[in-house]
Amino acid sequence: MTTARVAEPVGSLQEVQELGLDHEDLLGIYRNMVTTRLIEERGHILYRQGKITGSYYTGRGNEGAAVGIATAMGTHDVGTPLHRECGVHVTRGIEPWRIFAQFLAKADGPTHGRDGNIHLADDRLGLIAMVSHLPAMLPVSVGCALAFKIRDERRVSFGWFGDGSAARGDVHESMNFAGVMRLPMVFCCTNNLWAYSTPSHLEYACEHLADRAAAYGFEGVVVDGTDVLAVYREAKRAADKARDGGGPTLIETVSLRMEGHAVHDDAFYVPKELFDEWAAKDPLERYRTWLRENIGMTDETEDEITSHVKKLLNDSLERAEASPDPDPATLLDGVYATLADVETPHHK
Amino acid sequence: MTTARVAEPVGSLQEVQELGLDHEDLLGIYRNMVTTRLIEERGHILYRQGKITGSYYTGRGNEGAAVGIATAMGTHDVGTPLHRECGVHVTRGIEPWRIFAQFLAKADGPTHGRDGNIHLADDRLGLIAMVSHLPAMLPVSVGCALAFKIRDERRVSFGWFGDGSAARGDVHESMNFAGVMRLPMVFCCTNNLWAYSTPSHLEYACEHLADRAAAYGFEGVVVDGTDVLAVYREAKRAADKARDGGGPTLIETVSLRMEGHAVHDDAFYVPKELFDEWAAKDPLERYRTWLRENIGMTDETEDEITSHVKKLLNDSLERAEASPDPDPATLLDGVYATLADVETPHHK
Amino acid sequence: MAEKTYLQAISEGLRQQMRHDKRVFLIGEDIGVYGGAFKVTLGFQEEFGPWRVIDAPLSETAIVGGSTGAAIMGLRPVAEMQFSDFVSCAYDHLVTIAAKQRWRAGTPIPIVLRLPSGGGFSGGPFHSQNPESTFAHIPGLKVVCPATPEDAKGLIIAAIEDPNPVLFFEHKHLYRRIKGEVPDERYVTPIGEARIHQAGEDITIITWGAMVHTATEAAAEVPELSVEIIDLRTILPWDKEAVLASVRKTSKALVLHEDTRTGGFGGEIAATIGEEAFEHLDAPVRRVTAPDTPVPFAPVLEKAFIPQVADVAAALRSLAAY
Amino acid sequence: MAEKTYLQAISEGLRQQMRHDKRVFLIGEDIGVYGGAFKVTLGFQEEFGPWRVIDAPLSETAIVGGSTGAAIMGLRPVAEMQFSDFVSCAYDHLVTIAAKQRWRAGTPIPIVLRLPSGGGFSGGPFHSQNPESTFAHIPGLKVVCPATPEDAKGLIIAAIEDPNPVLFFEHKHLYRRIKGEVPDERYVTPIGEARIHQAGEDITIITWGAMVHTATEAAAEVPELSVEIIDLRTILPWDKEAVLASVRKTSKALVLHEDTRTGGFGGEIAATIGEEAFEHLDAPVRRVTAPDTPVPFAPVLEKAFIPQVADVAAALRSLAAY
Ligand SMILES: Cc1ncc(C[n+]2csc(CCOP(=O)(O)OP(=O)(O)O)c2C)c(N)n1
Ligand SMILES: Cc1ncc(C[n+]2csc(CCOP(=O)(O)OP(=O)(O)O)c2C)c(N)n1
Ligand SMILES: [Mg+2]
Ligand SMILES: [Mg+2]
Repeated sequence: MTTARVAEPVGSLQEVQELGLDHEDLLGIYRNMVTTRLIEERGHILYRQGKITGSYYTGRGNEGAAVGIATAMGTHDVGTPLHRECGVHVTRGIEPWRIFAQFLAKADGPTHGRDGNIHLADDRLGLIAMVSHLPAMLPVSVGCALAFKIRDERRVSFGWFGDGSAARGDVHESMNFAGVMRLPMVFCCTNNLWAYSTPSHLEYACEHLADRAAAYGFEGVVVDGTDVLAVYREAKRAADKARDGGGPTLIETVSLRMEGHAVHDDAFYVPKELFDEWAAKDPLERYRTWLRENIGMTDETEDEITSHVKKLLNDSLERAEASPDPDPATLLDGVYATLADVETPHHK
Repeated sequence: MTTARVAEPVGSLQEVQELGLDHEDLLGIYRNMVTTRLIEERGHILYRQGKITGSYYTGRGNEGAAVGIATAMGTHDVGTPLHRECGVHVTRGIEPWRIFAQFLAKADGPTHGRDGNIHLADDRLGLIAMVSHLPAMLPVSVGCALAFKIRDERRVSFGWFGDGSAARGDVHESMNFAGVMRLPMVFCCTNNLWAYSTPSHLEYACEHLADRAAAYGFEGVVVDGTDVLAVYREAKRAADKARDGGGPTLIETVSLRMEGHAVHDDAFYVPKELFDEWAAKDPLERYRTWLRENIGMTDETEDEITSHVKKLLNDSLERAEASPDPDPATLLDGVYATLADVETPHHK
Repeated sequence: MAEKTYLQAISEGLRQQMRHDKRVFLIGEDIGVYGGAFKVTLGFQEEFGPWRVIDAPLSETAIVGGSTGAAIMGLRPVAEMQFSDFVSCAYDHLVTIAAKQRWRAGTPIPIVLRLPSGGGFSGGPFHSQNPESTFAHIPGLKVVCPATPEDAKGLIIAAIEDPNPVLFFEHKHLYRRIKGEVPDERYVTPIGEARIHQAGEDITIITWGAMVHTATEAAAEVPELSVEIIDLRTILPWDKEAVLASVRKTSKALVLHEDTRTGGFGGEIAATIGEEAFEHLDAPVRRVTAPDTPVPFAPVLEKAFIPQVADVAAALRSLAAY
Repeated sequence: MAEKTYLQAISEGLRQQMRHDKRVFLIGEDIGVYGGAFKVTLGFQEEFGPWRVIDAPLSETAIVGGSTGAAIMGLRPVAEMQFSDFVSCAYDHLVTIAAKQRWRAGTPIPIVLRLPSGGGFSGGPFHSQNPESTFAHIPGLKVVCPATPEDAKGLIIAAIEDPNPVLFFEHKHLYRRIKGEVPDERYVTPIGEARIHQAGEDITIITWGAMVHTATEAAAEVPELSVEIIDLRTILPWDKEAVLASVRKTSKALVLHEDTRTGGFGGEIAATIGEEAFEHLDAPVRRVTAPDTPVPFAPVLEKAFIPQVADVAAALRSLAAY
């Protein structure tokens, strides 16, 4: 028995306009999705070139869900995106050269070479850098919402977790806590159908993960993660509700992880037909078609966006590569914060 | 929205007979409930006499739920009862002198003075001694069910947790794991309406804790914990289902914790009317009335049982008090097991 | 200045800091209406309201992780574990996020965990532990273990003002047993500075928490020896210089802690003395600790487990005779 | 006898023990169909079926707690944490139940945790840690850290046969890099016995895991010194007698580990040497360890973090000159 609401796809332009998205916004969403896709594709090249050490993860297939939710975040809202949510960082406005600098373990990356991959964030953009332990950031996200509640601020906290990590106790404690205290939280479950090599039926036994919201006294919604506008609509609703004191919502976005778990994994265990099926509804392609059909996006506009993004990424990569390696002499710095450090944008 | 089934009270003798309980069984249940009540009452006296050190906890009000479930356990089933479930130990057949010896920190108690209170078990009776950390025994309980599944045995594992500890991640991981693997588990939630001083609405935000079963793909049932026979019926059904490969069930028994959290706590925070309300449906009294009305239990039988239990407990206490204190020279023994140690009944 | 118990001192420090800094809030199980299992926060919810003294669900991970989030958003959370034993349920959060976020991502995590710890009252294996050594191994955390009412007050305030995650171990057996003069005003006792609890010339005892008092009694039992007692007060960071200075003077050292021996923080201290005061030592550095077992419930066993005055006195005599 | 990698040796030990003892089963994330993140259990599910090689949900607590339950019911679970870093998520379970249940309630918990640990390949702060010191402080657990293929095989079998909870740290950086002769048959390498990796007269290095190889290279860089290298192999229990015997012979000791320094297990070893071989020491016991920071991602930083051959060689020279 499912208790979650299954969200409709987004249809008409009118519906979208009523959601408050104008022409520019719609193109902006497209630009963010393209940027996300291309940043991650560059990462693959860098990895093959031996410039990215360790492992390398992408969110291919999840651009719609990530960008859709991030677009619904208000300026003063905060979030804890994970390893499939590069699109959140992009949408919030991180400069791509900084992501590349992180990938390349450079001194000017957000973590200065101390951490890799998308384990980064810019606190000026309301984001908090993820840890590997999944989904340990979720209670942190709930704590942000708690702060908003305590201070009676109209801000919302967005916390991500995956279909696999949904099995961890942290998710339960987070949702229960937020439900009991009616915190302004949007729980964002990126259900990409696999957890590394583990399929959903070995991870959970309910129909939708969004069904679990009922266990915590709030609403659950399942939405097609390849439908960026439907995701936006649901996230916006949830955020508005949270801002108005209506408590948390759990949004489950469904899409397929279109690559292996990480670069070393060829995903042999995912049936080929599944890849084909989901490739046919690639979020970027789907949205491109929608834009062409609904706002008449031309080849010209499209090319303009793509080449703009490509140029941006070329420049970004150049800048990132020019950044020095971190200085080993700094290794010991900053294990402990000073009083001055708590004067960050986050901490104010 | 509630997804759990709300169990009917038990009515007629016929219903009970169909459940497989004969006259002797019914009186046995009564005896176990009386024994549980009186053991815990003795504990209070011992505490006031300064013979119990540290703290002291009871399950007053929970005798029906504890005895009801334990009565439904099969000989080879196992369980991990907690601090309100003295009735489970009693029903499984632990000798009361051993409980007293434990309370009194004596060498002959099940933990030989190493642990106190009801942190004990007899592995020959299929029980595993609880730890304080709530509800850390639940994953252990699930692991027992996993062993049964692996070995394809028709045995069931019973794991307890409280309304408060339902908030901990361990519960979630346990139920998810058991749901995914369809393990022969009965999850027993002792909802006694308070967690120390914390009322239910600060612990969870769904209607019934049993509603959560739906989030894990199995059935949830709420049952009045003061109705020992209804509890028995539901536990029996759940156990039969689990034994037949039908997977887990979550049973939530509801009753009020009739004393403070522990002996030092006067429970000032529990409204007096609530105590009055639940005192009126005391499980022992309720069952006594049922027995009188349905199987014609006489004053004589009643007295016989009570005086038998009292005598047993007097003797037990004497035996426990005669047990020596543990020898400090043994403190270091048994931190590590030897190969011979794994030849316990549990381990076979 | 008035005489206060250790518990009153902590309570007063918390209250004054909450009045002083509106960002401070408390969260924990049963700390509000009930005033906490030990009544440290009795009356706080009346004064500060339910959103600054939060009765949380039984969720150590959510409490500690949630505190981290609130801290990042600019608040100053003080979370209580009902017993320090239960901090094991928030271990992942502490070592994975709170300890590393500043170094790794530049995000300071100014949270305090209040951790009633220690044995001596038949609390059994799960209500008596001293888990400070475990956390003193984690770079990025601070670990504070006051022994006196005065320090307890000054250090709880310092912990809240510190921009890092601080584990504040309150020894339960000191709560009502130990009294001392405590200044009435708000004040800060610096984290990382040891205190010479008692000056002496012959042997240095390095200890903290309840064992400071055991050391004092033991020293009194061996009046022929002039014993210097260093109360570390904080064990991460710990005041190496104070310890080394004392040992260079006395040439003999005894490390004393209530936690179990193998891998306990006493090893770190003894190793450091051995490494950095090697030439000054006239005897091996001795450790007096609990043995490597869980904490027993029975009073007779607990007495055999927790270092007793007689054990320390014997170690002092043996060191003196070396 | 054939040459095998460290990884192959573990894999072979597991497979032989599973064939030998039907009670043994494996559980972990992605260990079945995928064969494990490092492919240690590749092909196992085909041979033993899905109920002896269980792909578990992402649930470290359920995996470890569940293993405990299954062990109590008579099975012999071997649980894998995908990276040892994630054992933090099962910390409460290990210290609260697995470690204490035998002593407290008489219930042995024969479980094994396989923990791929260690750095050296840019795994970053959460895929490179060496958490063995943390667990070596917990009475009731055993902690095993093999350095060679032969030991890895014999010790994984010993761990499974042991009636106690054993944390088996597999150093990821040895998996495919280190090869050695490994007997083909099933055999047991006893837990708690150190191995003299290299005999010598002048200085003793006490170490384990990947650092055994670093020590060997460092010793080779200082040919003028006769260095004895003790591979502890297991750090709880650790072979104190072997260490003391060596140090009494060489009179100088260097403790080397990849984990961070403060509160690391090196302190325990150095303290014990200082306490029990005091009169034999001609120099302070030195520790070479990682500094007190998380593990960095950038290769240049990681090199500065993990003890390098040159660091160990320098320490040897300085000890020799003392
Ligand atoms: C606590 C923890 N255990 C194990 C891992 C190793 N791991 C990394 S990603 C992953 C699968 C995660 O699945 P899911 O939550 O669905 O996220 P996805 O990667 O599919 O987006 C695993 C097992 C981890 N990061 N954290
Ligand atoms: C992990 C953990 N945190 C805190 C405690 C302290 N504590 C003991 S019982 C209790 C309340 C438990 O409530 P509930 O689960 O409803 O069980 P009840 O005692 O009401 O039967 C608390 C907070 C504990 N035992 N374990
Ligand atoms: Mg997934
Ligand atoms: Mg309760």
